[in-house]
Amino acid sequence: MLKLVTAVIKPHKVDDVKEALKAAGVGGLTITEVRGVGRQGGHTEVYRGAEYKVDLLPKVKVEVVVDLADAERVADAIVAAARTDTIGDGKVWITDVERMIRIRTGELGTDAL
Amino acid sequence: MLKLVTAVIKPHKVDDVKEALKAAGVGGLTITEVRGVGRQGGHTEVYRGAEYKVDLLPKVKVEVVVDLADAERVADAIVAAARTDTIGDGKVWITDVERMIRIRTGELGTDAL
Amino acid sequence: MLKLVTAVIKPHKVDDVKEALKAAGVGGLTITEVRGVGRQGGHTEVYRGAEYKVDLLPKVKVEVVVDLADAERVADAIVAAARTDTIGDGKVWITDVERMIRIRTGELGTDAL
Amino acid sequence: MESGDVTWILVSSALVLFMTPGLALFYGGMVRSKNVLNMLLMNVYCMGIVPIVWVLVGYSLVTGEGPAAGIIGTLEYAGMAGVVDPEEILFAFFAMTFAVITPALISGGVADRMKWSAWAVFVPVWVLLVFVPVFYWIYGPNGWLEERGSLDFAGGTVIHINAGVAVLALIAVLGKRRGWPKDIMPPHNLPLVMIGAAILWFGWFGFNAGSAGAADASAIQAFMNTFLAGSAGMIAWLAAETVKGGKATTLGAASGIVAGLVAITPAAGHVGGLAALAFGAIAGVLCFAAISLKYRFGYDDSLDVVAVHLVGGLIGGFLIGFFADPEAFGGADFKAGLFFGGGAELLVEQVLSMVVVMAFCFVVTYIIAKALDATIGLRVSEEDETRGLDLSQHAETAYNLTESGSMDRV
Amino acid sequence: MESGDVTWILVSSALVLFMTPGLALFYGGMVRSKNVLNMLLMNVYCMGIVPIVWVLVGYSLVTGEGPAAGIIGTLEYAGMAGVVDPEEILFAFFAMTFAVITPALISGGVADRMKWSAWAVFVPVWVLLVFVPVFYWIYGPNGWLEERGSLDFAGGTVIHINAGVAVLALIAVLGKRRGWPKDIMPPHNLPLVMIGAAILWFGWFGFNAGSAGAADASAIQAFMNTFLAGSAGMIAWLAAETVKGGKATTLGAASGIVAGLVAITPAAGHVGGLAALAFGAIAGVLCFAAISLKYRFGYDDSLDVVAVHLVGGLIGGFLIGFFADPEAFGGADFKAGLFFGGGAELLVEQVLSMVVVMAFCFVVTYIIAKALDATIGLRVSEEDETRGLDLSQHAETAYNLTESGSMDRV
Amino acid sequence: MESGDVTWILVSSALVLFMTPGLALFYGGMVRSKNVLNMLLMNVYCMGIVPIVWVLVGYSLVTGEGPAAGIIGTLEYAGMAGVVDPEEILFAFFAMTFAVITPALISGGVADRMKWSAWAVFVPVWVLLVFVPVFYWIYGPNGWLEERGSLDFAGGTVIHINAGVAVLALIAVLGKRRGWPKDIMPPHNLPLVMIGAAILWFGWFGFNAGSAGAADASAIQAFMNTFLAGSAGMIAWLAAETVKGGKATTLGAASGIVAGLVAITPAAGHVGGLAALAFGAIAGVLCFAAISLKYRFGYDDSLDVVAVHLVGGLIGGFLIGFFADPEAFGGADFKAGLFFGGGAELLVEQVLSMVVVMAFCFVVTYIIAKALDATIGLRVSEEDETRGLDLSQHAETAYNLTESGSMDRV
Ligand SMILES: Nc1ncnc2c1ncn2[C@@H]1O[C@H](COP(=O)(O)OP(=O)(O)O)[C@@H](O)[C@H]1O
Ligand SMILES: Nc1ncnc2c1ncn2[C@@H]1O[C@H](COP(=O)(O)OP(=O)(O)O)[C@@H](O)[C@H]1O
Ligand SMILES: Nc1ncnc2c1ncn2[C@@H]1O[C@H](COP(=O)(O)OP(=O)(O)O)[C@@H](O)[C@H]1O
Repeated sequence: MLKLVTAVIKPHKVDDVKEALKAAGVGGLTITEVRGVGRQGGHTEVYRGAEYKVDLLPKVKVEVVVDLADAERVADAIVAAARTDTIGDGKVWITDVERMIRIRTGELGTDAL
Repeated sequence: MLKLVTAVIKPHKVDDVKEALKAAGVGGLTITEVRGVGRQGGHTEVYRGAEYKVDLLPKVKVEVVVDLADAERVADAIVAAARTDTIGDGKVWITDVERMIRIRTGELGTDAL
Repeated sequence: MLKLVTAVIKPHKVDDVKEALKAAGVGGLTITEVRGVGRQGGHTEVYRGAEYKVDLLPKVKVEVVVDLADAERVADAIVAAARTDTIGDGKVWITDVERMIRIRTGELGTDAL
Repeated sequence: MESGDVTWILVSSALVLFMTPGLALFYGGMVRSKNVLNMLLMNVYCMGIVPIVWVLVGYSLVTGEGPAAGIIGTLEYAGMAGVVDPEEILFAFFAMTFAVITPALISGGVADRMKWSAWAVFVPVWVLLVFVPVFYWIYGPNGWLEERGSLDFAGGTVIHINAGVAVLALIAVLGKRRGWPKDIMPPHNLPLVMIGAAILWFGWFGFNAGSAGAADASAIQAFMNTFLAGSAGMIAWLAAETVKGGKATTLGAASGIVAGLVAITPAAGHVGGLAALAFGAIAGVLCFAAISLKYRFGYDDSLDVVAVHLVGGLIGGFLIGFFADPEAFGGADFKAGLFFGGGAELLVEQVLSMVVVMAFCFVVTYIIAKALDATIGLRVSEEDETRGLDLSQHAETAYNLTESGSMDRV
Repeated sequence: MESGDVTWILVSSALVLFMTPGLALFYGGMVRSKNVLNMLLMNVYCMGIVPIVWVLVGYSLVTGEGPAAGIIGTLEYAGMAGVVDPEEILFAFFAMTFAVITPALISGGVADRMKWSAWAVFVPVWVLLVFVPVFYWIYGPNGWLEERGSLDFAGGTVIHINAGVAVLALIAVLGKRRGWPKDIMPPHNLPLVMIGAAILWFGWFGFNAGSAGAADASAIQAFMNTFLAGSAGMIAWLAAETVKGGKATTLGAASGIVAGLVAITPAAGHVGGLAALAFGAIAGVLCFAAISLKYRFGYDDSLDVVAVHLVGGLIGGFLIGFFADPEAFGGADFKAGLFFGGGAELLVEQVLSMVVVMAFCFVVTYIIAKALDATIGLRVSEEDETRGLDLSQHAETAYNLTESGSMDRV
Repeated sequence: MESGDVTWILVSSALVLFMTPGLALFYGGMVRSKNVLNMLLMNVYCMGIVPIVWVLVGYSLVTGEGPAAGIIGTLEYAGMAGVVDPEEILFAFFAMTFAVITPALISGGVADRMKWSAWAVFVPVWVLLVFVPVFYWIYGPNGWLEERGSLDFAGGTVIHINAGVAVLALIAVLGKRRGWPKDIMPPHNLPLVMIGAAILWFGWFGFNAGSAGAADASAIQAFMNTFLAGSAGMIAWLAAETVKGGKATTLGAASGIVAGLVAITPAAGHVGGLAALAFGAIAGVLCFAAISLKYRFGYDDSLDVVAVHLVGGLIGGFLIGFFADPEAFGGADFKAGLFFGGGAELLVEQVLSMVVVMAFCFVVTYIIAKALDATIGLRVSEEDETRGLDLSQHAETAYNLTESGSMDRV
């Protein structure tokens, strides 16, 4: 059984998280540019002299499929690396993955990681 | 136990869905620019006098992690807000989330939302 | 019960995968531009005479929600279509989906696909 | 004409022609990304259709002297028949570049919702029915407004006020964009706006200093003024928005440049350098303030053509009544303004001239708009507006920045 | 030479030089985003290497009169030795700007698959072996084609036909892009295409009207014609595609402008304004139609250099045989066309001149291409083509629009 | 002055003004996408504030002859008082365009971290305290450096060396960007860089050849040299990076062009065409090599203004000592260089002149920077730097390419 660890982090923390994952022995990951709403509350921009609030702040989603046994350790590693102690640092969550295939070889499960 | 509600909606409905979620008491969400294929069927463009079909239409994916108890209500709120009654309105689906951590504080589960 | 089949593939294989899914009877899918780190190892760029490595390579994530019964067949179809036998071909994984709603009609489950 | 003067008009013509694509980028960067191509094409199209209309009939109508002398020309030179003097050809195309950019200016006001087919018809019709007569009144042989003594060095009234009023008339028929004013519709590409503004300023040297008709003292002063008014407009706008909102913006800088340039246009060869600074500074502040008018009065002038070109043009035309200074130009042959011992006479003529043009332009443009609306329809469907005009009107997408396309031939 | 004429040639040279980056953007916007930098660099590189080749040997070869008089010059002025007369220097660099843009035009046909190293060698070799002789035949002292009486005002044959044929020869060796014609490869950045087209048109005034060699009547007419042919080309292309596909497109407008400008190039100072409209309109329709030839005959001319520059050039060269009108230029010293009482003589010379250049260019370019293919290789590997030429040839990425980079020094 | 000469200076002024937005794009494309608007505005702002400063006091200070003759002018012509001769006005604004671009050049060195308010104050202060005196010493009436016999045709020392040294002084106070040199910060938009470089080259023809002051032999040679040095700079840089890193890059081509143009600037009308090739080639290689200095010495010159403008300017100023050739200009009135029989005298003056300007500029700029830092603060906060200057300084986002905005009025 495998787990998918998903993290939504601040964009400038991508490199730190990547390093932390490498250190934790994770060999692969997938990232997506996303935008998030939360407590952080957006920033103000100006258009033609009028102020407006942009709610959706740039974030990055990191997805890593890992072995069941590693999931918590990996999640903690991400948390440690992504933390800046300021609002908007993001979330990490874990979900079940039933089956994983490496496209190139057809390998399955942990072998596919 | 938490749930992840994922919705694929029309891009111009993002604001409505955001408002609906706020009204439903959801404090955070993450959105992604995606493109979708479905019954909607794509649009036609022209290049050098030749027509071609672009299958992948712009959509937005909304992801919200919520408490187990709220999942259906939240999904219904999204459905209500994203609906235009025209083809291509999109989908909402719900999956299990095992563990959720707030990066900033390390809070877990519902506290991390 | 439904399944979400997620695939991370090479960008230029999107059309092939789309065709394969159509052939497999899948009517809808959602794709996202993502970037991936893995064994493939990145490429080198030059800035001001200095070389540097870009780790995050462009990939495309394909997500398809399918009926429980079809999940493996669909995953295999993606694997077959996305394969180029070169490193970096990507992964396919399967997760559970609890509930699925078509926004336009409110149809549920398999009917919503 | 000396070869140096010919060269200056050749160069100025090229510069003014270059302004229209500059305007296309200036406007194109300001709309949302789903409408940028439509915006570009609305402008560039003017470079295609207007010259054809101009050589076939327009030029003749602003040139020939006939029964309605002072009001409108004749068809004597239609198709440039008999226009063989090189100098005449030279000024025919210099004027043509102004005819090109004037309808292009209008496009910014109607952005994001006008049918392409309606625009395609509107441009030549408007040039013939509005631009050509107004041009004649002010620059034609014995044009009646100029004869009375009003001044318009390079087209403040003919071009900027005219275009601005046309926007008001068109949008009175067209209506607001869906979502306006609730939704914010910020520029999709500000570097493009800045490229456009830069090309506009660059070209404006030809526009204003070329209007001297030679590389002479008047051209030199007009050149200097074009420089200073753009500078002062930018700084004044940046200052105004810093005071109001706390931030100096890129869009503000670009808009301030244009506001200052619009204001100096009618006066470029009639006032001195310090006056040019004043024109620019006043326009920078007032045009910025004028943006709020559309919210007050509820008209949706998408890219603020009214606030910048109409208001800026009015400011320039009005200030001439105060600052016109024939002495500074060696006692040149025009009326002096209030500040230079000329009394209120010039001011009265300026106001009259602008009011006449505004009234005429509004009425005729409104009729054209109504006629188009009743026939081919002025506005795209709701669905087409939501999908964006690039797709719905031109079946194109502006940017394809990622590799995964998924396209099939049909 | 009067200072006004000198100024005009200075300005024209700057304008023509500016066309090459304009072309780079025009082409660069049309390719997919993974190949845009390669496209830009292929063009800009011509601005670097060609002037060096030109002052070292090229200029001498198109100037000196030696044993092969009428066919090719000598090395007498190599390195600009003895070229001290300012006017000679002036025309040396005006001509140089044409030598720069001609190979740049070729790049659009071979886009997306040619090795950078092969291009780097191809450009100087082609300029010396193809451009220089053809230039000599038409503009050199007693060039044999010009002596026979054919007309090429600003380089329709020397530049556009020449570049178009070179594309055919190169791609005969290079082959098609992977996926063509099955895959659609639409432009990645249409605003960039439009900026490029605008700069091209702006620069073309220098190209055509500068070719008059002075700020005289001929320059004025050429300027007017450059305006009108671009306009008519745009409108005709938009009309043709509206009729065919139902939509007027941005890419169509940009292409139509260029088609009209190409067609008027050889005739700019030889025909009147209405003829210029005809040149533009005919080219707009026929070049649009000519796009389909590549599908019919299965050659992959990536950005339609053949349809626009070769076909457009042929149209212009051919129509001169009908429309050339010495009377309109005060009885200037060139043959009249069929429509102006000149008989078929001029037409025959036009056809001959174009056929000779096409044959020569095709053969020599093909030999160069074969030689390069056999030595350094003409085409990138399959993998490099898939990754894109920006990464594989230049180790760069055009756009980095998001913040999350993840880069490590090596 | 003939009308042709007037036209040439008008055109040149427009071209030089156009260089500043060109520079804005050149720099703007090179920074990360979160800082592009700030970069554009830092440059464009110079087009706004400097002309105002110039006509109010700057021009007077570089013109009037007073007690400190040879060192600095007077306030006699403040506000252009008494400047009524058109030719004087003409040269007043031609010089003004140089005053505009010089501080703009500095912006590239301090990119990504300087407070907007500090920049807004810095520019006018620096122009008055540094640019104006240096300009006077070299181009003012009896400027002492020029009187001694050093040469600076179009501003190698006054503009490029001056700006480069100012960067060193400013960043000595400002410090490095967060993450530098560990993080790689590659250009966010290379096509924008290329558009900018193209506009710079185009404008540089006015910069250099306009500095001849007329459309004469000197202008023609300067034009040719501007062409050739840019070409050679590009090819040399591409060659150097190919040898070093194996790849020819777009950024390299753009930088090489600028390096070559900087180097030829002081010499444009003093050397022949082959020398111009040498200037360009030497600058292309050495400026490329000079990039590594910042890593060696640990100063963060964001966009390599020092390597290109300071080093390029020094190369040009130095090589004049060898290549200056009065004979090639009909025995023009300037000292010959070492290679043309002039002894070391000129070389000594060149070095002296450059050293004096560098020392003066560094000291005064450093004092200004310290004063600003102590008052309004020179640098943005850490958080503002991370969010990007576009948002933190201007409350704008450069690109909004997708449709899903989610914005609320406040
Ligand atoms: N319930 C949620 N579901 C999905 N994503 C969320 C949720 N809450 C927050 N996020 C994501 O996490 C980001 C940070 O959350 P925020 O509440 O601003 O700060 P913090 O995590 O520090 O409390 C948001 O921008 C959003 O992308
Ligand atoms: N089986 C599926 N799996 C994942 N996403 C889907 C699936 N079916 C549809 N979608 C997404 O939903 C969007 C809308 O679907 P479509 O069938 O066009 O319209 P509707 O939802 O109104 O029936 C698609 O563009 C796609 O992004
Ligand atoms: N553990 C993982 N979790 C999530 N995504 C992964 C994981 N491993 C690899 N990927 C994704 O798959 C892509 C291909 O993986 P890679 O190891 O490079 O090649 P291959 O799949 O051929 O072994 C990566 O770029 C990344 O996007």
